[in-house]
Amino acid sequence: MKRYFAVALGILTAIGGFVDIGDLVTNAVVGSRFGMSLAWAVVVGVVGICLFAQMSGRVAAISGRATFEIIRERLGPRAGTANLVASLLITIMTLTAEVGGVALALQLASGVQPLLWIPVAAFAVWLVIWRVKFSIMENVAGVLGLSLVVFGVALFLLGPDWGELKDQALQQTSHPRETPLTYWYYAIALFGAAMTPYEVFFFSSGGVEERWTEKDLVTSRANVLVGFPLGGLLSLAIAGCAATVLLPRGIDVDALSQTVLPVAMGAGQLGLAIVILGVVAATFGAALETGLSAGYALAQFNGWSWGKFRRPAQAARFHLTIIICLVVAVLVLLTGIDPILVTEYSVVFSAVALPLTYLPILVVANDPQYVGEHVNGRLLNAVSSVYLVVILVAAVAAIPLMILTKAGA
Amino acid sequence: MADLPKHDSPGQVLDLNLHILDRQVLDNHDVPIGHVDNVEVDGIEPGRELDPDAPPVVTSLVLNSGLWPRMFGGRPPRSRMHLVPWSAVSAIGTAIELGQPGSAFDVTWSEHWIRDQVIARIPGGRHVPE
Amino acid sequence: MGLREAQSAVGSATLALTTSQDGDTTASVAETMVDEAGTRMTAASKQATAFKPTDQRTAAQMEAVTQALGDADTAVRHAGEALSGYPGAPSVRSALDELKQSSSDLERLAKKLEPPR
Amino acid sequence: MFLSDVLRRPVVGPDGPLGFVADCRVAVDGTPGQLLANAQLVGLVVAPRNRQGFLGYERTSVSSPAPLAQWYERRQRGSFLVLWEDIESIDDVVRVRPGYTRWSSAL
Repeated sequence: MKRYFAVALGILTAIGGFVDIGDLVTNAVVGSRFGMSLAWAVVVGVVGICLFAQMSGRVAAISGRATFEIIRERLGPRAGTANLVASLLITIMTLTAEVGGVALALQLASGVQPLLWIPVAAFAVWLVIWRVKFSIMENVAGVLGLSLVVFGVALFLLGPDWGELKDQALQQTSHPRETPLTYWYYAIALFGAAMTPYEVFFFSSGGVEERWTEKDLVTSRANVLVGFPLGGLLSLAIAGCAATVLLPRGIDVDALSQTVLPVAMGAGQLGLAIVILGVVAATFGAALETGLSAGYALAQFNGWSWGKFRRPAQAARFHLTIIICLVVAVLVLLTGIDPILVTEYSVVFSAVALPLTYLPILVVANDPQYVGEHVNGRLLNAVSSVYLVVILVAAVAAIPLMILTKAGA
Repeated sequence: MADLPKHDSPGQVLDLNLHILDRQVLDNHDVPIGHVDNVEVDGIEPGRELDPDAPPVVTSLVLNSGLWPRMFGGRPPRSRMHLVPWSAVSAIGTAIELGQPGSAFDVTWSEHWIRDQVIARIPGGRHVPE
Repeated sequence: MGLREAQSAVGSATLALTTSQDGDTTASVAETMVDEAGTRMTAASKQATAFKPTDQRTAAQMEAVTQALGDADTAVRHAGEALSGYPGAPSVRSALDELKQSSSDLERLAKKLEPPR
Repeated sequence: MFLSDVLRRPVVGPDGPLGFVADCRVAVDGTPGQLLANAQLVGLVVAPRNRQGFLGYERTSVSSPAPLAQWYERRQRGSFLVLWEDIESIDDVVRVRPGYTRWSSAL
């Protein structure tokens, strides 16, 4: 019984934890500009993150080695350092976006300027990382984040033309107002939003934090293989709401308020309240995850003591890293930069940095010294090899497309 | 090249670059204390003819000696390296395990300094998260 | 030239205004949304004024665009005032009418300027 | 002497260059130490080209995923192990004694 409960809880937190500011913004932007015609990119991204998280979770459970220890060991100092710098920059960028997202969501709830919320949000993030136990932190944020399901409810209540949405998804025609280049640019953005590197750092380090062993493999696999696709469905619901309400009115999403308004139209006052709660929980949860991930990455790369299962004094450099990253995020946001803009860039850069993280994990998941008998099967290896190509192509194409489309303008 | 004869050595056979460099080092309580950046070997004198009957042995592992020399060559003077004697190593697997607490090695000085100067001074820094 | 941004901002303000009367939470979101639309409008106008026409025809077009953007800017500002509801502010209904007018102006202009695909 | 002083040094045999030092092979089997036996040098792994980074595909039995494994196998083809007794001197270059034996570099 307890076991089923653990599996169910794990799946729920995986769903709630899947959506972060990157998914919220990118899916709404794409829905408002391209309808459902990029739904396939979400599917490709979700399958990718399932593969990636599943492999790194397995490696962490059996060898006890988290992702960045493996990156250092397999890539060596040069490529490893390049990866560390890129991953840290993107993770701090994502952290900035998430903290900004919390502030924007609190603004929607209170009407108070986001600039005033930023230090409050960042302090709260630090306090939770400093004082709250890992499992409680993860479960509370995940379960509250689950209230984003109201996007799905709202979509039903809006009563869209389902045939039309289906046609958009299947025909993949870009909207007449858009060019093919922006279409592909946003395909990569959606891919990056679903396959953010920090999710993998967090997932594998979380496995070490919660002391997974071989016995937990089934649970972790269920979390990933059920939770993430359902989280992906949530992403599609966000895009669907935008496609139904905003696309016909010619409104391009460039703010969080436009993302949640369709919920107010479909599910009313109560729906709006729930969705704002969901956005706060999802962005706050993701801010915790990105803050920790920055610490995990640097500590694991340098071989420092890390983890929330230790007292802060026993992982001093790890906690100092997190504090510095949060301060950087606050300083960046206080310049008045639009967090939505930071988000849009962070998801694309995520796609750029993926290959160097994906490759060592794929290799180690095949190494019996690390995973014993649980090496990748044939089918998994075939799919992962195809994904290696997909990830490489996306990474190479991202920056040129960003320049050519002026970042999707 | 697959038909070259295979050399069998007794005991655990390791390639230093492959199995030791850049591996995580854990103390006797499984606390990470660093990564291996170099390995010290005795019994080789540059330019001198080597003695076939006296193979060199590994004397110490060098921890966190900085990434710069790893990336661009060269190495810091021995006095600036954090050495862990081979005799302290208790097992080699996906990580290198030591038989003593991390505080016995000078590589952990920055951890201790940041702990004493910063982290332990913030309220709650010495408590287990709840 | 900022037309698309303006259309999006006017649409956004219209939507916010029509849903604002549902309740307190919606009103707060709507206010934020109109605020943001105002910021976008300012950016769009700036973009248009930075554009230097090279011949007479584009100069004439630019004048029309600047005019339409200015109207849209006013319409969005009025929407914000209507929402805040202080004395002397335009009514929500008249603000909506103004937005609707501006939206159709922008659309007509966009159609005229857009090269046929 | 440090490992970094040996790695990637050119290796010269009696008839000319052989390649570069790719790795040092040790066996944990000498005189018993405190916790683990001493690690004694067995020999040097010599590779024809001076390249870094094989993601661990070199010399291990890992052969999947196939496309990656084949790519790396091709890149490091031709490497071999020279035993300690066949090494004459180690300096800026590593000299190998005449009549040395090439052993398989496989682990």
